[in-house]
Amino acid sequence: MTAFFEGATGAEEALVDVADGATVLVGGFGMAGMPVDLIDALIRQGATDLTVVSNNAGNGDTGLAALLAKGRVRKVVCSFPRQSDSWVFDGLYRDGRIELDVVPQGNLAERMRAAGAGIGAFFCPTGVGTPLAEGKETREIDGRTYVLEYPIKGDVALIGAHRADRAGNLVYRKTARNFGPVMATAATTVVAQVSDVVDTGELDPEAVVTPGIYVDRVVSR
Amino acid sequence: MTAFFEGATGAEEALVDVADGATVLVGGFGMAGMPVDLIDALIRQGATDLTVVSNNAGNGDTGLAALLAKGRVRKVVCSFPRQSDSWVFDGLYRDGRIELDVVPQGNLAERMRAAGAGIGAFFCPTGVGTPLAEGKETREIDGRTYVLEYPIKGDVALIGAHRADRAGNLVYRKTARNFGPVMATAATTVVAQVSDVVDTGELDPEAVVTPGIYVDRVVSR
Amino acid sequence: MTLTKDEMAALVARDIAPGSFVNLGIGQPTTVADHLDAGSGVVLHTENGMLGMGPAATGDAVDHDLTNAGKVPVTELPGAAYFHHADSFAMMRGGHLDVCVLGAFQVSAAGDLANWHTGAPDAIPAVGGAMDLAIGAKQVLVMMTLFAKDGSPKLVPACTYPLTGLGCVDRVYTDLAVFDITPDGVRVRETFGITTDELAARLDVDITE
Amino acid sequence: MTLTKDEMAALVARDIAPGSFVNLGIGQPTTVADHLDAGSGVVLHTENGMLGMGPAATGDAVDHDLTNAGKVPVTELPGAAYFHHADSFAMMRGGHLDVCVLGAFQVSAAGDLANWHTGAPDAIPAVGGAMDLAIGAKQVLVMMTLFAKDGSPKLVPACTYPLTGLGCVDRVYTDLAVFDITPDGVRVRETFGITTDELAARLDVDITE
Repeated sequence: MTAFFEGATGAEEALVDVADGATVLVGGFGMAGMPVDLIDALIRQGATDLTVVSNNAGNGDTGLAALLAKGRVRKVVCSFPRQSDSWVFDGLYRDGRIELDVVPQGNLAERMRAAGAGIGAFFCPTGVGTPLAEGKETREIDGRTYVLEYPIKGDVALIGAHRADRAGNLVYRKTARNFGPVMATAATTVVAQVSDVVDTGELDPEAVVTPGIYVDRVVSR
Repeated sequence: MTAFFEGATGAEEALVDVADGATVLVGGFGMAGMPVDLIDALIRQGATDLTVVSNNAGNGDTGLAALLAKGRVRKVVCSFPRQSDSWVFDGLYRDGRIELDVVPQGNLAERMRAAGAGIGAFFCPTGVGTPLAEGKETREIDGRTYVLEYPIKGDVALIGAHRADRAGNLVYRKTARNFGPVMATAATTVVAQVSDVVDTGELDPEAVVTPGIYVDRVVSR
Repeated sequence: MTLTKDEMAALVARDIAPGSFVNLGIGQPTTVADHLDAGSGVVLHTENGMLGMGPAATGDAVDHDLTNAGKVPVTELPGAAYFHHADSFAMMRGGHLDVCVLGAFQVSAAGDLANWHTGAPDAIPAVGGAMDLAIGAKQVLVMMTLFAKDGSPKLVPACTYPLTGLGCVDRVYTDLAVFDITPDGVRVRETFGITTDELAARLDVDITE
Repeated sequence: MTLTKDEMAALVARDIAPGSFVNLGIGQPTTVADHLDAGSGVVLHTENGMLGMGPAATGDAVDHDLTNAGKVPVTELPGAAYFHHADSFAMMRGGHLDVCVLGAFQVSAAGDLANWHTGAPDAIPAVGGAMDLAIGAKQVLVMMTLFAKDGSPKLVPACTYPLTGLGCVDRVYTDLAVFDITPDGVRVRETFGITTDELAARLDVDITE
């Protein structure tokens, strides 16, 4: 059953059990779908030595960038750390104060999907012959070469969605959907930040994107 | 671009290029989502020596059962051929006139998803230690044993959906959704049978289940 | 007194924690739903792509686009969600369901399950979603009579029927007793009209209380 | 006359068949959209989960929940559909896009692509969706200047920069010529203000007409 929380205090309450050393999946593509309130709460909560899995490595000085700036993140797993406003990550990386694992964006998504779907590993054509496949097992199948990729599983997923019902079902808005639905399947504890919560029965069952089974906690503003 | 056809004649026109020996993915779970009009058109169209991939192997004397009864199907790949009203398949099978490849239902879905998603093969925990995994490659990953499963790709997919727009986007109804969206990704040519067609822009972009990119032909009643 | 099928279903229902996400297999396990308290918040999953499945549909509520895994028309509860087959089985395989309840031909002392094929040479094999459920749910409960019609026990040292899954069963509900399959062996939780000693005498499997 | 960037974009747009599903990479390739005929039925895909992407959003149309792969606010066209990242990249990887257009540091005569990393030891690596696009689309078109600022050719016998994908490029649009990468070698389709012989003299790659 999904638990519901409200506001900044609620967000902190929802993250109270995030442990040092945890792997945290953080939704969003740039700022779209980024669960900023949850990241702020995580900063206040204090967990450290985190591995963060997210498409980017923070923008500007808020959200993920602020978490990095506090020195809480040991390692970032992402597809695209380098952006015009990723100065926080850039500085930490150049100072050797943060580890980086660059993963092609589709592999990032598919490896989390595999974690959520109980797939042990999969042969993927992306990155064959490139530095990002170095040292990985490859196999030719039907004349094409594939790289063996393993699941990425989170202890916690922090995602941004548009709306939840009281059963924990989620819908998203436009391209802010991005990694949210995949991350919701791939973590032990899933916390969603939403704009509002409606009564159970008010979301169209045909249009639910993340069923409540995947959602442990919902924080509304 | 998606082509549009209407009625029984339109259905035949939409299937005119199905070749002898083709692998045909047929949607539906029992009768829910079963593209009966398309199967009827395929019967009239005459292609033979087909491999049919579908969850069941026909019910009663219509639809898939009728196609089987005409002797057009060399092999059925399915999870559950044996049903109270699967007498057509049962008879053919006992007479040795049809091949059967039984695949666990989740593997059937995931193997078609893999075909549609460009995955070369995947390690799956389902069926380990059972007769359905005999002779297949296995591997232990993180203490759990997995079987290596390969994609199932179709030449043609025949699926039933609820509604299409003029861009070929599809929505489904309730549990009639089942295999349709997966099969739509896994075949070279995808033909959908729908109840009605609406103008482009009339489907909610958040609720589209099968984007038009996957749909080659739509047949409305 | 041995349990009726209905009493077994009630027993299973009693042990399902409030708020659980549950898949009930085709046949006997389906009847567990009749014993779930509406206020328990238990959410039913059906493999053909739905969470929030309601009771069987009757009369005007019958909609052939809305069926359970047994192809029986069912209803939709508030908070339901539909999804396609790959997503439905990803949910099962990925370990997101709390409980599934399955029928069985045989269960071994190690929790191996045989429930899809009698092994008869003329039987048409049909597995459906049984193998996916067996390895997927966090807790796999089996409902079966303890003895077959010919009197042979169905809780066995090793399955003789073709397997559905290895070491996947957590608990077995039968007409005579409920057993936990544990790493330390088979434990008897409850007996009905029979003592554990009497049971032990009729089984080839070591059981403890 | 050599082509301007805008002329190159127009040339690429001209070669995209009506009704194609197309992904335009970040940067220069994005400008191809400005030259696509609205009546062509070309549908744009953006890796962050959308088909039916419209032009950049301005003024009140800016919605921070609706951006392209470069995080620029865009608009939605009728017939659009949204999907999550795993589905978006399954679409790419599964070969469902007809065309993608990418920038490049280097393309080899065998169609190897280098466009994500300069190989500089102090560069922060960032790949995004480039590797997925390179191997996924049915047709991979590259847009680049033919020579780097230091005068070295970017169409090379073998890439010296770290690779994005092996043998994936089908056609290369440059300011001086358009090249097809074929199993039989590099073919010149068109030149601009230069002859094929002059080009051949400036490249280390064998080219034919």
